[in-house]
Amino acid sequence: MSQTIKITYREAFKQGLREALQNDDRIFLMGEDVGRYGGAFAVSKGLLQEFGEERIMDVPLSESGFVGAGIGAALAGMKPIVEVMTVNFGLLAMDQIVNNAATLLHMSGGQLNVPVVIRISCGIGQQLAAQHSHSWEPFFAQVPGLVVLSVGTHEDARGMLHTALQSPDPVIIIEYTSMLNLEKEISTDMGAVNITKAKVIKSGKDISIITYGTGVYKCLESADELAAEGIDAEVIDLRVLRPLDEETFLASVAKTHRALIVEDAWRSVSISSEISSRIMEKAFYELDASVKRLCGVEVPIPYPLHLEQASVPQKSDIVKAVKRIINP
Amino acid sequence: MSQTIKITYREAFKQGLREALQNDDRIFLMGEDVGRYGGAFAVSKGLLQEFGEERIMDVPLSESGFVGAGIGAALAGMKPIVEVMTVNFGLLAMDQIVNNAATLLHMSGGQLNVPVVIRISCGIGQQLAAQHSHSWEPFFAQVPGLVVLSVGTHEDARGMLHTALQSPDPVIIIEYTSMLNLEKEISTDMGAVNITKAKVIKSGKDISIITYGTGVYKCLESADELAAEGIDAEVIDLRVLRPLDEETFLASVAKTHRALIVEDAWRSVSISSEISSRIMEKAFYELDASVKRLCGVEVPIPYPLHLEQASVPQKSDIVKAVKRIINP
Amino acid sequence: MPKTKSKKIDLDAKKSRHLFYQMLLIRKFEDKAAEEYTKAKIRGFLHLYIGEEAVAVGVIQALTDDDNVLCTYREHGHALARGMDAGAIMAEMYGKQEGCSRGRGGSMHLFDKSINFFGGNAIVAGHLPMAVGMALASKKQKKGNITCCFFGEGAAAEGEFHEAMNLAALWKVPVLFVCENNLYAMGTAIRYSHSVQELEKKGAAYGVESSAVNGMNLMDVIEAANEAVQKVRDNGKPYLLVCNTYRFRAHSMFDAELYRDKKEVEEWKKRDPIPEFQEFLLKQKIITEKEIKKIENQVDSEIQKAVDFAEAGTWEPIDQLTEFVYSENETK
Amino acid sequence: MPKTKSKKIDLDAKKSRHLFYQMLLIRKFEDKAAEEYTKAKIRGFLHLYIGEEAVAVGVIQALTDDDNVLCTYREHGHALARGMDAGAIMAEMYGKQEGCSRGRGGSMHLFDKSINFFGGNAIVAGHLPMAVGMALASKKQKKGNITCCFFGEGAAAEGEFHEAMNLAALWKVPVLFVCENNLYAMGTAIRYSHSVQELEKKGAAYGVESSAVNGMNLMDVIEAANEAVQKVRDNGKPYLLVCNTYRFRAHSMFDAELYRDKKEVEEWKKRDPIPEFQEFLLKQKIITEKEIKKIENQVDSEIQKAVDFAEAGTWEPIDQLTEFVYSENETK
Ligand SMILES: Cc1ncc(C[n+]2csc(CCOP(=O)(O)OP(=O)(O)O)c2C)c(N)n1
Ligand SMILES: Cc1ncc(C[n+]2csc(CCOP(=O)(O)OP(=O)(O)O)c2C)c(N)n1
Ligand SMILES: [Mg+2]
Ligand SMILES: [Mg+2]
Repeated sequence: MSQTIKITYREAFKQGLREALQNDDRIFLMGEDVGRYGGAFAVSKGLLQEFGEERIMDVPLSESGFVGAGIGAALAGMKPIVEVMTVNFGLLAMDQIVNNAATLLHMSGGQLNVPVVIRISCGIGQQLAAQHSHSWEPFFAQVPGLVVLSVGTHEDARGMLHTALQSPDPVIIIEYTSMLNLEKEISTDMGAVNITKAKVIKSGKDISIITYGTGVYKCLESADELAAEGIDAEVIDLRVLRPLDEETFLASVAKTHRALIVEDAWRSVSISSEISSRIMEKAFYELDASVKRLCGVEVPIPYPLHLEQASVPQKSDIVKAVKRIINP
Repeated sequence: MSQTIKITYREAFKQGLREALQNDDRIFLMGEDVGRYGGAFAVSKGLLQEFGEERIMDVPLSESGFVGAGIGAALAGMKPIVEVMTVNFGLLAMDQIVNNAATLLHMSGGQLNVPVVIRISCGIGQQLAAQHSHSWEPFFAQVPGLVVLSVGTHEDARGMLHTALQSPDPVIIIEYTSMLNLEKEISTDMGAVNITKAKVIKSGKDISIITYGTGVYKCLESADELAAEGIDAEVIDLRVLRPLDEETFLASVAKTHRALIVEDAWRSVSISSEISSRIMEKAFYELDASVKRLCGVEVPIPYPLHLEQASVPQKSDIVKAVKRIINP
Repeated sequence: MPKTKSKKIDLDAKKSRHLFYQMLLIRKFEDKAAEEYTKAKIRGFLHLYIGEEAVAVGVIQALTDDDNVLCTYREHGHALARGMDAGAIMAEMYGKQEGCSRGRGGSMHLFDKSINFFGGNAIVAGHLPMAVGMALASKKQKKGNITCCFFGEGAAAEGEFHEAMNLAALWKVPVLFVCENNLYAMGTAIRYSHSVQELEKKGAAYGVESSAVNGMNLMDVIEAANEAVQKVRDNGKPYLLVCNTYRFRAHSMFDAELYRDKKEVEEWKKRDPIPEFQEFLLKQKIITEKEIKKIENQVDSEIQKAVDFAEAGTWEPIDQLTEFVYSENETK
Repeated sequence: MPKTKSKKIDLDAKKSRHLFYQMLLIRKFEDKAAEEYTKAKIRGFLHLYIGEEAVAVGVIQALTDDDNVLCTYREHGHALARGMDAGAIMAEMYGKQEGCSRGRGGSMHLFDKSINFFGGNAIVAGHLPMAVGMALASKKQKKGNITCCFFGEGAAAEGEFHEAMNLAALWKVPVLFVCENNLYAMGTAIRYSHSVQELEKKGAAYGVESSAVNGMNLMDVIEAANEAVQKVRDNGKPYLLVCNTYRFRAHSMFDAELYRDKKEVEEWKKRDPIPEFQEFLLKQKIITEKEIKKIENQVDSEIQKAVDFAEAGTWEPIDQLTEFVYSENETK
């Protein structure tokens, strides 16, 4: 019989990591401070002691170097999990990710697989200011050859890594620092997590709220508030930002005829833009109202709390936006 | 009285560069092979001889290093034009561009301007395969703090640099290698080029074709073909990819009630996605048909000509797409 | 551990007292910042410089007002040594618009253009190329000023270090690279981040003159910095000065310090640069116990003033959120 | 110019002939490629290795089949020396699906996993970190093979060089870095790209053993490569071998060669490694004029076969465009 346990988002990742390391000798974790420090955000705390230096490798500050090394190790038969401490530093490794990881299979005419998993912490919410608060999901999602996962729930924090490690292609897993201490219940025998489909987290009939990452719980809570006012919102967690599962959200829009897309990333050229334009192309005649986006304000994220919070959609913004779509 | 001259896209850039160097001592050009080699694409050929080593600086292969140095020189009162040979190598400088150039003004509370101009060659069309054919406009266009210009016409090739150099903020100028030898007529006294507005290149009433870069001449030619069949298309060159001038294309859509967006960049999370979703948000009730996008196929660009050409929209695709929108 | 070598520097009494004052101000200012952090007045990352004060104070005293200074996120000490107002720094860390960066930056992003203080950069090694560019500008403008760039030993593993050193040497530009080797990059000891740990040896790969100094002793740092700055100024060429030091506190307020022994920290604390310099001044009779008390009081009151200033500071209105994205003061 | 030093290597007649055959094959294959380029059979960038043959041939002969090889976009020579089929390479340059990378890659992206040949990488220095990772995998798997990574002197200015050297040294992994110093990076002479031009000196900054060799002389390269490979294999540690050489042709087919003197090129051509090796073999009576003729004919016919194969090759159907983006053979 299925039981549930209470678990933090951080602990869910750690359990996923531990399980992976136990299951397959080819798997190792490398990244800045993943070992002796215990992980910049304590996700891998204790793993060095459990698995030893060969499996939990602290690396110097050299993002291009060690991400490239992870790609090379993957080419040569290992299954590296490379942790890039945060997405902000990920720009330094972008050439390796795009020009090598995402491209080698194609350039080699199908000969070379790059089964590397790259975990990256992402997002706003810790008052870390402009150089430490990027939401780079849109950038990764632009690149053919990458599988891009966004971890919006505790189930996915627990299970996505496992499935990602089965992929013969490079997988980017985007994790959210601001959610690490959040506790939720998950099933103890939830089974393998799918990494090709979006998920209807709450079904509803009045509007589709499409989101991912830090948006998921925010939108769920907003949906609860809306329910109290008689609005039955459907909430979809995209989960896979590339390749996008459009079936799920198009089906939802065909049912609700309205959509709001919510994300923390900057508005222009974002995941939301892509979703909106796909709805435009493929569900235009289903729409009873124009699709709206709630995104990050287009500003390098400021340090003070009040400005930081004003930079991304909050629950009250979501509730307000939904109401405005339903009762214009 | 205004005269016109025939000029290649390459020569137009060179004239713009020469004029800039003549006008302001603070301006210098730095980049890989801009001097002794004559520029990877012969754009700066002869300028070293004319202006000397101090003004035309060959730099070692170190994209992060010399782009960062350009930013530093701009901070300290110079007006550097930094050439990144192609956008493919630009990923190596992305941290400098995003975390420094685009961010310093904000992080410093308005104290630090970064008047650097970064010229980057871009795009497909030379059979250079996956690592040398990127169209990265969408990525730059995501980043607040950058002004991103796309040079789709000879007028802009001649004049955009001049205006860009007046900007107190960092400007990315995206140039297209595949157009270098193309000859067109431009006016000899065309005056200063605006870098805040999109441009209606051809006005029409049946559909708005919105494009930029290599799309501009392609769409103009397609519009000519369509005209022969009685379809009067309006063609808009976005020109400024960030901050987007939405007024121009929204006004066009309000007039034509139909839109097709054309670009070479990969489809997902692209400039087209952004345009389509803005039309969705702000001109939904103007639309007589859903907005369509014609973009690059989502594949690392293959080497052989037939596959390369199949990777981006061709004239025939544009004509076909327009007809399908108008007569579904 | 590196030894203190004997040196010959002329420090007049006034300057000595001022440097002592600066070190003490940095120390106590950061103690206060840590306290305010626990009260949640300051948020985000807070990286303390405690234990490393002799480096910033010793190097920056060698610069002129026209020289440029670039630092990492661990830069309160440098900002104070450069003469930035303590109140403006504290207000910045509070996130108030009276802060040196209008509150936009916080602890990691202190800027003050009026004193040529260019951050406050939080991408490790990201400021090295910029420093080279600033020095290049000086050369082109024939300004005669130099650029001084501080960074940690961890940063020296990044490709940007290599590119910056090569460019600076090739272009012969007046930049002083100051590597603050505090033996750790977060939790990664230098033996895990560098195959060659004597970082001054890296200079030879670029033909950049370099030396190492005991960063725990102010007089040693002053001697080395004066010499290095003079060389950079005279030759217009880069110099790499490695200051071997130690941070007494955690990497940031989020760090449980699992990676090092408490004993190791205690050992290093015995070499605290502040009591050492105080002893030196007393022994040399440059200062009296009474004067020290006076300086302490002065520091305390300056810090109190800074806190008061920060407390009295105001929040930037939310409707100004999109300012400073473009220079025209509006998001286009 | 570097001097040829005397050496002691045992080369049996069969191997000697084979190496001579390889050098000649590379030379004539590339002459043919240039010809096909002018006929527009080959497009995109075409970077010829002519003049540098002794490097690829001399180094690769020291490797075993299990070793990994990574190269730049100037890699026809390495591919042939590694034993890749000339027809598969020519077909690749024609863009035919019978090519080694199914025509997807072209000249810059030759791959053949079956002989552990990992490209054909066109981002300068982008393959250095990958090479370190492959060597790391070998170490973890206790496979005993080594990884050999070729790159130009221009690449050594990139941050990736620094990071890769440091990581390889820190992790003690069996990688041989072969720097092909042909004095130019496109049109940028080494004096404009490196503040220290003796690139072997860079090894010391990482504790990586290194040496330089005259890359115009096959026997010298063989001696140096054998020694370096042996060390890497025995110690499991990185080694930097700098091969000083010269490219006789333009950087690519787009290059007008404005940056160097024709006389300089002519001087270097006097040191052409192929006639030099031929003389050596003749003088040592390892080979006869008649055998040389035979080898030449063999090479000619192999190249003709390659061209025929490429000509007979087929275009990949356009409806397969989106294959190989993801492994499931379809764009998701
Ligand atoms: C490019 C980059 N990678 C990682 C980080 C996260 N990080 C911040 S400080 C730090 C350690 C830096 O160590 P060091 O350069 O020695 O300076 P120290 O903190 O010791 O003064 C790390 C890994 C970052 N800010 N930037
Ligand atoms: C990161 C990057 N920057 C620039 C280029 C353009 N480019 C191609 S080859 C080359 C010169 C490389 O010189 P070197 O490393 O000496 O190799 P060589 O061509 O001489 O063999 C340049 C600048 C590139 N491909 N990648
Ligand atoms: Mg340190
Ligand atoms: Mg070279």
